[in-house]
Amino acid sequence: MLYLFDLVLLVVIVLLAWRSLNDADLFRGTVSFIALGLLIAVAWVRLRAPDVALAEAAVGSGLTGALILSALVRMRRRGRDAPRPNHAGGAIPRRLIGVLLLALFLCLCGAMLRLAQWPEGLTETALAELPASGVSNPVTAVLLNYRSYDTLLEVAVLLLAIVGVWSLRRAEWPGDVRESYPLLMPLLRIVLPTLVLAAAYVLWIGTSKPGGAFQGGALAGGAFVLMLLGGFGRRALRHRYRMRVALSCGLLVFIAASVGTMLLTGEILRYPAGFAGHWILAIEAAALISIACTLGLLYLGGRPEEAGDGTPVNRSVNGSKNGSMGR
Amino acid sequence: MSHAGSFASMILAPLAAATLAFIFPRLGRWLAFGTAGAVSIAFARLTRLLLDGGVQVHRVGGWGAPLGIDLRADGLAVFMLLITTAIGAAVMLYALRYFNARRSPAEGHQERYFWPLFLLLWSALNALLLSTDIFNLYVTLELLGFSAVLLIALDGRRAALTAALRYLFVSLSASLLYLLGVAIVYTRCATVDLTLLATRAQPGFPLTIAIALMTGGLLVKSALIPGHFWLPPAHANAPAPVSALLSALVVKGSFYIMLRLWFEAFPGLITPAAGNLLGGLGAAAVIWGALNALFQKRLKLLVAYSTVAQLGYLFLLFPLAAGHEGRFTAWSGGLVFLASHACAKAAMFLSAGNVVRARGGRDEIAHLEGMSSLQPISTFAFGLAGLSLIGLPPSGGFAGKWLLLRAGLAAGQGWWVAVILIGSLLAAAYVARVLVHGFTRAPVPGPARPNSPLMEWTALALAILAAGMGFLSVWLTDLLQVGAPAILIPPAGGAP
Amino acid sequence: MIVLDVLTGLLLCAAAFFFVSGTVGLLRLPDIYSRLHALTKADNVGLGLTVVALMLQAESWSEVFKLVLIYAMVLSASATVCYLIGNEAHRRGQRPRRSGAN
Amino acid sequence: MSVLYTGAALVLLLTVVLGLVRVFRKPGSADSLLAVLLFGSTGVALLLVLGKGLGWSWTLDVALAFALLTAVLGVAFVLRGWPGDGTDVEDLRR
Amino acid sequence: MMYFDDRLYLIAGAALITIGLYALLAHRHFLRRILALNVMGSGVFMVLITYSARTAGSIPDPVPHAMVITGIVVSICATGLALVLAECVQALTGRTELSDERETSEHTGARPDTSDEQHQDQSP
Repeated sequence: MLYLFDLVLLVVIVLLAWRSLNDADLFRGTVSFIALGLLIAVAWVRLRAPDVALAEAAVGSGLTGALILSALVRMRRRGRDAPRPNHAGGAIPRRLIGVLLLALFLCLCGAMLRLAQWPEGLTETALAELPASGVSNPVTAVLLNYRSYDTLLEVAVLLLAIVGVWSLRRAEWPGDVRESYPLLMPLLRIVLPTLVLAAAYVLWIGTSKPGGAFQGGALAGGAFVLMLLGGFGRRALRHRYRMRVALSCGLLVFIAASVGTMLLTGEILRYPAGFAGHWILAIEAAALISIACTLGLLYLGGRPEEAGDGTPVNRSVNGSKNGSMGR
Repeated sequence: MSHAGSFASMILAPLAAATLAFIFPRLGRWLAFGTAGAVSIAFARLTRLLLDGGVQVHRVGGWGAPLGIDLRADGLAVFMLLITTAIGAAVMLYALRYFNARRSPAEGHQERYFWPLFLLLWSALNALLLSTDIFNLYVTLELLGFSAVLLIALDGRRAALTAALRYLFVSLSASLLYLLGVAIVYTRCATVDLTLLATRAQPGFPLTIAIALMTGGLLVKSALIPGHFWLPPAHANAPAPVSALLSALVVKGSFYIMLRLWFEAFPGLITPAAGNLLGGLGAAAVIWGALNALFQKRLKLLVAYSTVAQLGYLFLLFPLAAGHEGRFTAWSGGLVFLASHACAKAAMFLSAGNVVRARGGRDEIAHLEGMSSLQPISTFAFGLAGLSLIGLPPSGGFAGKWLLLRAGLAAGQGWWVAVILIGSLLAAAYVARVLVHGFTRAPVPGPARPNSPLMEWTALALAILAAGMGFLSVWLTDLLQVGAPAILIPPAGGAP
Repeated sequence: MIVLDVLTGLLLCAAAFFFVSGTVGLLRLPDIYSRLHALTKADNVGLGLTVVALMLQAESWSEVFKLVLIYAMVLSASATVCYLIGNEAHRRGQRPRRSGAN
Repeated sequence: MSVLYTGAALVLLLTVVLGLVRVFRKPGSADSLLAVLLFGSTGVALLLVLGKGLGWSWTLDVALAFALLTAVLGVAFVLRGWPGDGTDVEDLRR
Repeated sequence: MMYFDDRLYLIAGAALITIGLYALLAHRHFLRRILALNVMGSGVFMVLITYSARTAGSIPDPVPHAMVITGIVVSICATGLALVLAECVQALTGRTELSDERETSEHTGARPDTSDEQHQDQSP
C-alpha cells in the first residue's frame, strides 16, 4: 500500500513539475508549482524529514508561491512583450538539449542507484555528541552547533537578499483593501495571532523536537505577508532604523556570539560547556526576527520609503497606488 | 586564541561591517576603511603564523571534521588571501572617490548600497578561501554569486541589469549542479571535508559523476569556454570598481575550489584525459577570448574578453600539474599567473573606469583620442597592466608563463607552449590597439571631467604591482610550498 | 479500543466519501460559484470527520488541541477565501449559471 | 490499522490529483484559485492521515504550518493574483 | 516500520533535476527560468533526503536535513532576488526574456549618461 502511495505521489510530482514548467499559461504553471510544493512536503513527511517538511510547508509552497504569483501579476500588468527579434540560429535546438539531458538523466540514475552499497552517514556520530550539543533535536544540533558556521553564512545570505532587493527598486505598495473586503479583517484577527503563536511554539520546541528558527521564521514571515496584504505595516516600515535593525539583528547576534564564544573558549562558536542551549536559543530568537522580516520584505519586493528619504509617502513608483486590484 | 582571532577577523569583520553599513548607510565608507585595516592586520598575523608554524587549522565549534567545519590557512589559501586583501583594499580606496553622492542622487544610491554589498562580497571571498568543507563552500559560493550579481546591477542601466540577471541564472544553476555533486560525495564518503575526502575517496562511477557535476558547475562559474558567455556583458557593464573585483577575484573563487577538489580531495580519481580536456578548453579560451577582444568596439568589453582569454591560461595548470615532471612548477606558475592577472586586470578596469568616467560614460575605443594627455596616469597604468597581460619581464605574467612553459617542456607537453605564445601575441595586439588610439592626439570630444587623483593612483599602484610581480615570484613560490597538496611533490626518484 | 478503532474507520470512510464527492462536484458542476460550494462545504465536512477520527486515536491532549486548532484555521481560511473568490468573480462580471441555461 | 490510514491517504492523494485536472482544464480560468482551497482542506487531511498511518506525531505541526500558510497563500492569491484572461498565453512550440 | 523503496525517490529526484535543466535551457521567460531553478533545487534536495532516510542509523541522518534547510533558505532568497531583478529588467526593456548577448552589448554602444536610461527609481 505504501509502495503504491509512493509510486502515485512521485509520478504526480514529476508530472506536475513538467506541467508547471511547460504549461503555455504561466499562471497555471505557477499554480502547478504551488501544488508541487504541497506534494513535495508530503514526500518529505514520507521520508521522515520533519524539519525539512515544516520548512517546505511554510516556505516551499506557501511563501515561494506567493512571491512568484505576485511577481507574475505585476509583470503582466506592465504589458506584453515587444515582438521578439529574429533569433534564428542562435538557440540550441531543443531536440539536442533533450538528447543531452536524457543522457544526463541516465548517468544520474546510474550513479545514484549504485550508491545503495554505502549506507553510512554521520547519524551515529551526531547522536553520540547530542548530549553535549545543548539541544536534543539532532537537526537543530547540526544547524546551530555542529555546523553552526554554515548557518551563520546562511543568515548572511538572508541579509544579502534584502540589501539586494532594496538596492534594486522601491516597493510598490498594495492598496488598502480592508474596505472592499470586510471579511478580511476577521480572518486576519484569527490567523495573524495564530501564526505568531505557532512561530514562537515552533522556535521553542525546535530544541527538542522538529522545528527551529527557520521554520518559525517562515511562519512569522507568513504573518508579515498577511499583514502587508491587509494594508498594515506601512507606517512602521517608514521608521528610519527600526526595520533595518530588525532585518540585521539575527546576523549581528550571530556574529556577536561567534566573537563571544571565541573569547570565552578559544574557538569560534564553541559554546561554553553547559550553556550551549542558552546560546543557541538566543541566536535562534534573533535569527527568527530577521528571517520573518526578510521573508515579509522579499514579498514586498522593494525598499519601503523612509522618513527623510525625500519621497512623499503616498506616491509609488509606477503610479499604481491601488495596483493590487487591477483594473 | 593564537589563530582564532585572525580567522575570525578575516571573515567576521567584513560581515559585521556590512551589517552596520546597511543599518547606518552614512558610515559605509568608514566601515569599509576600518575593515580593510582589520583584514590587513589579520592577514599579516596569519602569514606570520603560517611561516613560523606551518598550516593553521581552526575547528569551528570545536567539533572538527567530519561532524564540524574546519577552517584552514595553508600556503595556497594565504597566497589567495594576499591577492584578495591587496585588491580589496585598492578597490575600497578607489570606490571612496568613484561614487560621489554630490554628483547625482543616483550615485548617492549607488554609494549607499555599494558598501554593504562590497563588504559582503569580501567576507564571502575570505570565507571561501579559508573553508575546507565542500558544503560550506557551496554556501560561500552562493553568497559570493549573489553579491556579485547585485553589485553589477548597481549600475542601474539596462545592459547591466540584463547581464546581472543572466549571471544570476547561470550562477544559480551552476551552484545546484555543484550541490548535487556534494550530495553524492557525502553519501559515498560520509564526509564533506576536503582533507578527509582525500583519504576516503575510492574510484567508482558515482564519484566520477559527482566530480563531473561539481567541476561542470564550477567551470561555468569561472567562465571557461563554453560557459563563458555570461562574463563579457556582466564585467563590461558593471561599475568600474565592481568590474575590477569581478574579473580579479570573483571568477578566481570558483577556480580555487576546483584546485582544491582536483588536487587535494580527489587526486587519485582524476585521469590525465580529464586534465587534458580542461587544458584544451583553456587553450580554446585563450585563443577565442583574445580574438574577440581584438575586435571589440568598446573598451570595457575588450578588457572583459581579455579576462576570458587570461582565465584560459589558468586551466593549462590542470594537465601540466598532473604531468610526469614539473608538477609543482606548473602549479606555482599557474598561481603566480593568477595573482598577476588579478592585479593587472583590476588595474585595467580601474584605469578604464577613469577614462570612461572622464568622458561621461562613453567608452568606444575609436574615440579614445587624447587619453594619454588627459589621463596620463591611467594610460600609463593601463599600459603597465597590459605588459603583464602580454607577459613581458619582469611582470608577474612573465613569471607565470615562464614557469608554465618550463613545466610544459619538462612534462613533454610542448603543444601548450604554442598556445601560450600565440595567446601572448594576441594580447600584445589588443593592448596595442587601445594604446594606439589612446596616444593619438586629437581634439577632445565633449567636456572632460577630472577624476580624483586617488582613483588614478590606485590603478597605477595595482599596475605596478602586476608589472613588478616577477621580482616577488620566488617568495610567492616559497609561500605556495607550505602545505602544498602531496600529489604535486613526487617522492624523490622520479614520477610516481 | 476495538470500538474506537471501528469508529475511526467508519469516520475515515465517511470523510473519504465527502472528499471524493467534493472532487466530483469540482469536476462536474457548471460554474465557479457552485464549484466553490463543492470544495468548501464537502471538503470541510470531510476534514472535520478526519479530525474527529484522529482525535479518537490521539495519544495526548496536546494532539487533540492541535487537531482542533488546525481545523479551526482551515475553516476560517476557507470561508474567507471562498468569499473573496466569489466576491472577486462577481466584481469581474462572471455570471452564475441559471438552472437549465446550459 | 495503518493500512486503513495509508489507504485513506491514497484516496486523498487521488482526489487532489483529480481536482488538479479540473483546474488545468482551460487556461486563464478562475478555477486556478480553487486549487488553493483544494490544497487547504484536502492537503491538510492528507498530511494528517499519512502521519497517523506512519505513527509520527510531528506531522501535526507540519499540517498546522501548512494550514496557516495556505490561508496566507489564499489571501495573496485573491488580492494580488487574479488570473489573466488567457490572452497572453505564450506559444511554447517555437 | 520505515519501509520505502529508495529507488523510486532517487529516480524522481533525477527526473526533477533533468526537467528543471531542460526548462532552464529551453525556455526564455524569466519566471519559467525561476520556476525551473526551484524545481531543480527540489530534485537535489530529494536526492539528499532520500539518502539520509536510507542510512543505517536508528533515525535518518540529520546532517543532510540541515543541509537541505540551508538550501531551502538560500533558494527562497535566490527566488526573491531573481524576481525583483527580472521585474527591473522588464521595466527597462519591456521584455520578459533575456535578449541575446550581442544585442545587449550593441544596444548600449552609445551609453548616454543622461538619466533617462537610468533605472527609473534610482533617482528619487
